Amino acid sequence: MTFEIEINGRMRRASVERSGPGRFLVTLDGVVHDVDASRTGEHALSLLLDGVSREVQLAPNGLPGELIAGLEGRTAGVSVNARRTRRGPAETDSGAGEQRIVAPMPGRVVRILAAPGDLVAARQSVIVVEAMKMENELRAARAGRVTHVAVTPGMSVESGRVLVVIE
Amino acid sequence: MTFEIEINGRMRRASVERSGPGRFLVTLDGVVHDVDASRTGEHALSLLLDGVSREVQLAPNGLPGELIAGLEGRTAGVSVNARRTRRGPAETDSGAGEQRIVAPMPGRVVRILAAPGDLVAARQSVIVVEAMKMENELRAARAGRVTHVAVTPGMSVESGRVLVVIE
Amino acid sequence: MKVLVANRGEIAVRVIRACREMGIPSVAVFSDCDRDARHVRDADQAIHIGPSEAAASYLRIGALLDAARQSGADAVHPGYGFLAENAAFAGACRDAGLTFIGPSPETIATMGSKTAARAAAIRAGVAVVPGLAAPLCEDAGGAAIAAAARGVGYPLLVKAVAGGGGKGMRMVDDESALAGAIRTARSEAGSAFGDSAVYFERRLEHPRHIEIQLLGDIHGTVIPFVERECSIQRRHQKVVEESPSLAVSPALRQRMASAAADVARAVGYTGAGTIEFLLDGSGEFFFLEMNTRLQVEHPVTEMVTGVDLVQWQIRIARGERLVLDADRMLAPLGHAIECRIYAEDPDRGFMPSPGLIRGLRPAAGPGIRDDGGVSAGYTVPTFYDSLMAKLIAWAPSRQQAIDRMSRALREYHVLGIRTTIPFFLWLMRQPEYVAGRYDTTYLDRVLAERAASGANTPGFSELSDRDEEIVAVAAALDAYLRATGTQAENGGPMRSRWADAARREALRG
Amino acid sequence: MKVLVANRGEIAVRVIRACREMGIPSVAVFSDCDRDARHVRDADQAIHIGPSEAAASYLRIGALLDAARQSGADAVHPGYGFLAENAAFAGACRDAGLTFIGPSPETIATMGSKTAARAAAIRAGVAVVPGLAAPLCEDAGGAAIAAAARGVGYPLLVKAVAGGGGKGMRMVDDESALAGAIRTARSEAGSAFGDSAVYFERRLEHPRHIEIQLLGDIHGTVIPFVERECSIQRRHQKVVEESPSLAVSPALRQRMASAAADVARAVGYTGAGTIEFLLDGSGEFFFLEMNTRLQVEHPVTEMVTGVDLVQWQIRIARGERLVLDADRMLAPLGHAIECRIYAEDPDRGFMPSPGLIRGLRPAAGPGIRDDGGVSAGYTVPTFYDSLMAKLIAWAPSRQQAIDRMSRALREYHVLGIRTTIPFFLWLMRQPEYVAGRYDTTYLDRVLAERAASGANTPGFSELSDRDEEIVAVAAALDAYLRATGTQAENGGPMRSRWADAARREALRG
Repeated sequence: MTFEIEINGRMRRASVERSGPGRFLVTLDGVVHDVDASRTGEHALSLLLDGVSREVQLAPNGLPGELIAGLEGRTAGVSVNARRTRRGPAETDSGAGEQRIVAPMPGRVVRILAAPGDLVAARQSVIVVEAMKMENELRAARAGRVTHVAVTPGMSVESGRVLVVIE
Repeated sequence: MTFEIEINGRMRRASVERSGPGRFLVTLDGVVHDVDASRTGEHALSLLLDGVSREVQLAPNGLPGELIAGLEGRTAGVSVNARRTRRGPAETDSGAGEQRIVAPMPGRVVRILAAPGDLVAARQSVIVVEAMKMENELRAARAGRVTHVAVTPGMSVESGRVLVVIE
Repeated sequence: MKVLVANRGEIAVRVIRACREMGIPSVAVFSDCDRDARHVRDADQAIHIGPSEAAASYLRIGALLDAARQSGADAVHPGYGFLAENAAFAGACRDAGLTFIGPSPETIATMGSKTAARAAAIRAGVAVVPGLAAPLCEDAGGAAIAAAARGVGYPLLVKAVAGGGGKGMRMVDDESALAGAIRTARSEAGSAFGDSAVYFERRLEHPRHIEIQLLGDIHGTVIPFVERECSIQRRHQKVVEESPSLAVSPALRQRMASAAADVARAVGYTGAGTIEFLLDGSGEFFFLEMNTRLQVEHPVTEMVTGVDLVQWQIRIARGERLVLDADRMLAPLGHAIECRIYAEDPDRGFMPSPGLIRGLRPAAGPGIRDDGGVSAGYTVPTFYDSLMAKLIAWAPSRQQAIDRMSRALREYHVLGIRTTIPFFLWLMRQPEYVAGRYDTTYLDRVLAERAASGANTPGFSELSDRDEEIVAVAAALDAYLRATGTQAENGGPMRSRWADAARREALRG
Repeated sequence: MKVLVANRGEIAVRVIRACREMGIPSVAVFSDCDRDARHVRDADQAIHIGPSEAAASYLRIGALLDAARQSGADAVHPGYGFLAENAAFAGACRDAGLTFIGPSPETIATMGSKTAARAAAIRAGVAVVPGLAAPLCEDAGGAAIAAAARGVGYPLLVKAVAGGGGKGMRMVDDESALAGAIRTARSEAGSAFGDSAVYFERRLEHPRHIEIQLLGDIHGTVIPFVERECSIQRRHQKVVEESPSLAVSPALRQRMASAAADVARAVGYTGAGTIEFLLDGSGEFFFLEMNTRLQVEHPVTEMVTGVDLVQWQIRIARGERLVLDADRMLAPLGHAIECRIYAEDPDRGFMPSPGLIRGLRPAAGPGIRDDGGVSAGYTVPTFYDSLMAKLIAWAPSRQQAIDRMSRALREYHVLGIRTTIPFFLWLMRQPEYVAGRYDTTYLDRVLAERAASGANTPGFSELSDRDEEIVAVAAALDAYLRATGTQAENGGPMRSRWADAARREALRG
């Protein structure tokens, strides 16, 4: 069985074959790893491979195929077969075309830092949303011109709400 | 919905009626309790009732309707609708009739303290089984005469194996 | 005594633990979204006080007094945040015949005004950060304001008189930015604190934030403790604290502790409180403000002195005398570090990361203390601050405490949401942190540099190629097991070997 | 250095933590049933060494040496139990060029023989429990044996020379029982230790078990520590330990510590070891035996001295010099208590209770240390001892430590199997324990009294009528929710309020 695994922006091809009870041959980018694997929790796997022992946590991130991996205190976003399951055009993406700045969580709009027609640079802050007692500056992923500001200061916004559109 | 609940040998009748979101009227032995209940884990319930807050753990004990309840560091065996689901004649019970002393876990017979024909008193040790580096004395639940010893010292025994029968 | 805990999260759990150890019943309060919160489940009693918005629950004095009345509580512990430094709340408790576990409403009011607190410090003979002695007049003209600013000297800070946590505060480098800074500071202060008064304070160049914990009883005894070093701050919010400070010699400690005790005595302080100082590179220190409550970071003091500050708060409120050895309180044993584990994503600018905690295994073992407020299955709500737990490491030496903290961070599992754990692991490896060469500007500067280098900056998690491979292998196996497998398959090889044992178990009854 | 941890369970996890804090890679070993055990998952590497039976895995010297070779480990930490006091194993490690983290094989062999150890103590000028200086001859006649017994005096103990943990030991009150006791002791000793030699020791009347931890480096320095009180024993097995002991004055501590250090120096001891004494009512103490390894109860010493004994074992093995302040090691700070949480059912005569751990939430917070070896989802196997975790409470005073331990026991959740937690909660309330009025006979006597009163004895859990009602309500609701409900129904009221938030969360991506 073959999977496309994306971690930190790098895509890898992995195929898995069961070789015995709890034993698997995992071929990753052409290299075969002989793995002793055991599920140690709903979202955890213990692996013995290549002379090391590691426990990896893999918890759903809310979208199909998207996981947060945990390994000894560090984390990484992981997508499995994302090309097959990927949703429509990504928001706040770094590709070409329209960028939509969306509220990442429920909160209140504190300040709007750009007006329709403004040119903004990559990583420039365009709006500030307060949530969990923190002010969070949302930034443009890349340079562009603001075409639409959909909210006003003081407004409460739901998660996922489009706040600013940049072309 | 009505249940028979047995805790520490005492049988109680409980009926449950949902009175709102997360609110229940639980009638226990004729007394109505207004309970705010929330499942806080697969085997845990948080209850607010009668002016107290308590978290109760209820984990399966291996048999249908049998639970181990945990409440602030203390435990109790709980049976729910045991009369309906109860298995055949209980072993090592305190009722009348034949007593069968069974191995409560896999182990090794260390010593046999009674021979067929011996009279034994209630709570008298009849056999010693070693498991988990511990010697465990198994006792008669009540007085009687040993009719059968099914094992010999040094034997490995499985959990549930009948070791001694007392009449 | 029966204590209403007028707070939530880890500090409510902390207070409930102290009550339980003292044999005192505790009453939790909760908002809509906190029904399943740990403090509700841990307390002896729990009262619902309103909707999730803090203003409608944890900040509602009437609801809290009602909860006390309803539960028969005769004392109130305010924790930190929410109403902990609200003089009106302390007064309302007093008026309702409840023991407020903290200082008097008058003391809270005095020290809650930054300018009044500075005046109190000056009266006690303690140096304050140079600045205005009184708030700027609402109607002061531009020329008068500019003259006042020149008198203080640039760079300066415009600060809200009622401020805290960096709100209502603006840095000004020269006169051109002064008017705008005053305007925005007033506006922020007005909305955050209901008081738009501001004043000026000189901005010190590379100060350390050093604070002195103290306890005062109602019999006039004030005992100061060894300092806490809190210079690791992000946007004026502490994220890591430790005790003792590498920058404080025993002699300086004595001077700072005496100064702190003098201020506390000058205002007749009772209960637990903290005097915050700025320490400059020359070893001079200046009174910054007083916090008239328990601090988030109180555990580091507890770890190096052995004193339970929360139990002492309660004992002081009961009228007991402080019977601590004052010299021992200034002689730290070993070293303690605290990391505040927030539900925030450090790799996305520390964006809050609320949501369902799918799994939780705090660190434990030698030298580790976990003061947590959440549990597996709990959804971190969006309504309050995102502090999930405080992880504290103690060891004989600072380097060993760092090593122990790193070990503990590696074994701390939080599944389902992002936390600041990867950031702390990174920080514990930074040469500046390891050497103790940092001041309050350190972290913001480093984070700004990382942000400026843009997309090329690796995340704090810094997975090696091999680690990434291992994660990829795990993800592939996870997908394979879920795609092909029954639970049994998922269980791996050992499950089958155990099946027998489990079946045998089932027979035990 | 790379350390093979030749053990399992909590002590393996403890050693792995120490290694990690020191930057030393660790290698776990595991038997069939331990594939998912915590020590396997926590180590940097893990090697399978055989079937579940200890004799085929953790006791197999060849397999352990192979694992060391295979993993490139150059040092071995034996933990306690298994091969920790096996001179042949220590020797085999030395022969294989591995650093054995413990004393020399020769020292282990000497102190492993109770009669040789007693001789060493006598040579060091330390009183031993009155008894025979040499094992009974195999072929001694009845008359000679009886004479020897009369020389020692009744009541006496027949003890295995190679003994430990109460095995191969029999109490004898008078001559009539002597021959039978020798026969059974020899037989038990033969099967347990492969050595049927026995000797006699006077049985002291109401002794306390007091032991002195010590460290010795390879440069000749031996440092003894404040005593541990280990008199709470069930069938000669310690279940609760504390430090310091209420029965030991500072002057007596000095004398016992000096005596212990003298014995250790006399045998050129290196590493961590413990001298066990019996202390009688008059304040006289007698050498009992030496344990040439880390003790289960080492954390109580760590808590009152701040020393990491495991890290010191490793440092000593690396040849480092002990640089501890010897006076401080005899001046305990506060008080520490340890409860050994076993998978045993205290209400069924402490019967082992192996099985699947369905949920686990150890206690945490101020003053609490949890040294655990298991995790949720793990099945406690039937092959080894049933110690799951050690819970240690520290506080400034003994009473506060008891109160803190009780608080921690109440918040410690283990779901699915029975544990000794209810027993400890009961013990912490017993007047004898609270007053410290106990000796090694206390617990067995109380347990025997409870057993004798038969079916009328309530369980250790002592649920009040109200608690029982609450459990009944919970069980009824649990059954109702499972019978009627979807998961959503089970989720209770708040889940629905949260459904929105969760859904919103799902959109974040």
